Amino acid sequence: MNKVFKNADEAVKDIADGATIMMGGFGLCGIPENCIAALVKKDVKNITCISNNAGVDDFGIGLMLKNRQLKKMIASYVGENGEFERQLLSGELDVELIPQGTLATRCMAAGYGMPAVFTLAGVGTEVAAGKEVRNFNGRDYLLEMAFDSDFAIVKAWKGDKAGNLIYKETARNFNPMMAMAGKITIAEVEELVEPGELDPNIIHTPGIYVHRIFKGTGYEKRIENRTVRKRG
Amino acid sequence: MNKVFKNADEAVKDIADGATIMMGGFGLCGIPENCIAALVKKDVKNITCISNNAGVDDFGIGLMLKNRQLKKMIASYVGENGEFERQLLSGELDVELIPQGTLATRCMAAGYGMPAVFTLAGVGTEVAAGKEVRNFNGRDYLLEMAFDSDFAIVKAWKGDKAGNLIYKETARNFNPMMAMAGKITIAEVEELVEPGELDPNIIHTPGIYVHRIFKGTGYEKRIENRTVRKRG
Amino acid sequence: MALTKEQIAQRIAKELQDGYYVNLGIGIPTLVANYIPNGINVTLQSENGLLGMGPFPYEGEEDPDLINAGKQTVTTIPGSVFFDSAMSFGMIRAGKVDLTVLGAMEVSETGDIANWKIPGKMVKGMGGAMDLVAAAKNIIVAMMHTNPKGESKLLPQCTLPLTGVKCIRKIVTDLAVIDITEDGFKLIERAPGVSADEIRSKTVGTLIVDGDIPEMIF
Amino acid sequence: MALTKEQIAQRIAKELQDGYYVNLGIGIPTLVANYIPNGINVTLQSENGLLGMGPFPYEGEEDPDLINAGKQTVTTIPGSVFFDSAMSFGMIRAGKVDLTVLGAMEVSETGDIANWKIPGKMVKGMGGAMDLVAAAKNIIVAMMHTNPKGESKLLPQCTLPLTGVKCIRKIVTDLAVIDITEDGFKLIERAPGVSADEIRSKTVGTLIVDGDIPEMIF
Repeated sequence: MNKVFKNADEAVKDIADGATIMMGGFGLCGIPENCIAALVKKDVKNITCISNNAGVDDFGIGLMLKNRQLKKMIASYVGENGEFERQLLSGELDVELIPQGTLATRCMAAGYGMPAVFTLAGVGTEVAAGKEVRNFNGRDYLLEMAFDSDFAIVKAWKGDKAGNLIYKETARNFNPMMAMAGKITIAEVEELVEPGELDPNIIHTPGIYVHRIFKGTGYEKRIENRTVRKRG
Repeated sequence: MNKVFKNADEAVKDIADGATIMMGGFGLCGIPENCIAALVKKDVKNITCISNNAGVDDFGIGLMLKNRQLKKMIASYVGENGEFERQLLSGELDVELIPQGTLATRCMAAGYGMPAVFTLAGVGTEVAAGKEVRNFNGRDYLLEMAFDSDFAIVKAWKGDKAGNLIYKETARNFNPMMAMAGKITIAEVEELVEPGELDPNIIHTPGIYVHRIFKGTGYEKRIENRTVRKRG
Repeated sequence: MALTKEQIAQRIAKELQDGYYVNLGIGIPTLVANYIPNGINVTLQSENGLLGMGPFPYEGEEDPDLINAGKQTVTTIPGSVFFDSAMSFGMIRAGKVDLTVLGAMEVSETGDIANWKIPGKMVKGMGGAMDLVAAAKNIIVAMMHTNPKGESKLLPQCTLPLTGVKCIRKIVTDLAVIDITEDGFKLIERAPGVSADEIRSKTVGTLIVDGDIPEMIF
Repeated sequence: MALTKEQIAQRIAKELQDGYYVNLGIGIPTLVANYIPNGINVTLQSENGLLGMGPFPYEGEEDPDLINAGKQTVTTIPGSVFFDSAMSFGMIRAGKVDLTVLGAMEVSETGDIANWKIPGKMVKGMGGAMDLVAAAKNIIVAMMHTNPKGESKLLPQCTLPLTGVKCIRKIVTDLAVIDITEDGFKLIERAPGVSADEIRSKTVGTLIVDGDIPEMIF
């Protein structure tokens, strides 16, 4: 079975209006730039997007926001995005803010076949509203449900044609859990190699989780907060 | 803070009678041979051991059994061990058999700060006796508790002095989850290097989980079931 | 004539499809790997932490750090990947493994399976079997139709402690291919030269025989 | 005289111990990294997936794939390790991070903290703050003692939506070091030249002043 797709346009071809999509990345680091561009081009609408952040006005998921493709955003932090704020205040966009660890863990739960998980985060806050609280060993935990996502779109550094993935540095972030959690997982990679070229001992995402893979092009890798020190 | 210990004797020095110990390995593959030998020598008693298997009569955890050091064994499969059977039938040894995935997941839960997890395994069987059953999306799950272990003893291939670990091939098995789950985690490694010598992108167990590390010696790596094919 | 164990494996291998990820249990199931049809790509999962299991090593090339769930020395193939036990069972529970083949002592007409414990005998443990039967998308049982005493291993209800409930879809024995339907066991294929009547006589529990039942073709 | 932000960070750095794994929030907490005492080994955790965070890169050496939780370009050090977000918060929830330092808008005398949302203002989200405050073993808040309007940020009860309940143990402000005890805020140290009376006057809620309170020493 061939998992290799020609490009992002082919890989996202069957994503329809109303789909729920997980999107890897932390800020602009490790985001699937090619697939975002393809989704903007395809102009698919009413998307529910599960991603830690919502990009910036003119990059990342911000491009889909600008194109008014999102119905709902599930994220932990959505600052740095004026268009997001406008759509939220005007009621065009629904947003669900959840703790970052809870977001990661709800993805992980889906990938590990766990229907729900207990977490300390958010106990006693408005995040707990309507959720089951349960005490274990004297501490309260919230019951949080695994995500259910039609697609997961992730960005890796290297991948092979069997779908095995290796991420680079902190561009790993949410990508591995999302790759495990999608009903259909699409991976874009900087380098696509033959099976056997990656060391089987150091693969982050086994190919069993990856349904489609393609070699991305033209990565901009924009830096959100360039911070440097002076040379002594 | 120095995590580096001289040898297994030093690393297990404070393990006292009655302790609960997780022990990495699958069969005889990836077991902490040096620490097992040190525990036998130290002759610590009334140990509760959490490990997928119980070794064979004259190797692995079997050596501790032979020395009558175990009070209770929590495992998924304990075949291939006559002494185990004898102690079990005579009532000297208590045994709790749990599904292999449940064993792995209860370790993982401890390492991820989850007090309990829901799993499909064992629903409708005697494993479910006395456990809470809960339905999510039309399927029944058992509620299984995270393990609480005084020590976790793991075996890795390479480690650095900051405690970062890399396992080799299928000798990885339960080691990473147990490393994350122990209150005190002891790692024995075949190669101990300086921090910075391991690629930070391919480490399986971050050093934050590892409290003690030492270079093991004289690994026998006994093969339980040598199976070969004829050269064409 | 009743099938050999090799033939049971060979028949099961016909159920494999291109792109399948498959977990093969110990015993007859392991033999299925020898009959993967040409032209399709099947990846074997071993629950101790290996995807892309290769053949046994050549003598002298055994690697003690590289074994399968049966603790046999194995090899990798291009595209293999290692992972830990939590991820391994995670992928099983999450339904990523397309097919599991395993042996059984008893299977009931509602799809319950017993294969881990005989009261009064030393219990070795369930290993990964309870996880596999509870969570795999599709499970085929490979077993002899009757036990050494000649008693049917297909039953209205299992008598031995269960490994899983309502989870088996298909059984391939030395005598027959049988689907588990809402109405009970349904005979799908006969071993060459074995009559439907013989199969019925060796099966306790509802056996649906609907019209002419074809013989297996090898 | 009230402390500068750098001095608040410097004071907090005295709480660090050898072998600590520490998560530093955005703002004043980030500055703590500049004052790690000589002779002790402290490892910085960044919740986006990095343990062993190094200094900012030299100009021209920025790596877009290597950032901290504040999305700033950073570097690694010998012994650094990368991991995914689930493991990152797993290690936080499992109590492996020894100390978390973060900013706050309000802290209550029972240790509640509010630092993510102001009703009527655009909400950016809690990021990892709720996980950190719920699960870290030991949390120090670094903040100015009063808000820009001069109102105490230490209160009997928080008025803003909470980030976490009963989780803060210690507060270091520009005026004081305050422990949160069962009986309320307890003054531990004064900023040089700032009197206990001044601190009391700028603190709403119980402030325990037990005997002579020493000045901070830098």
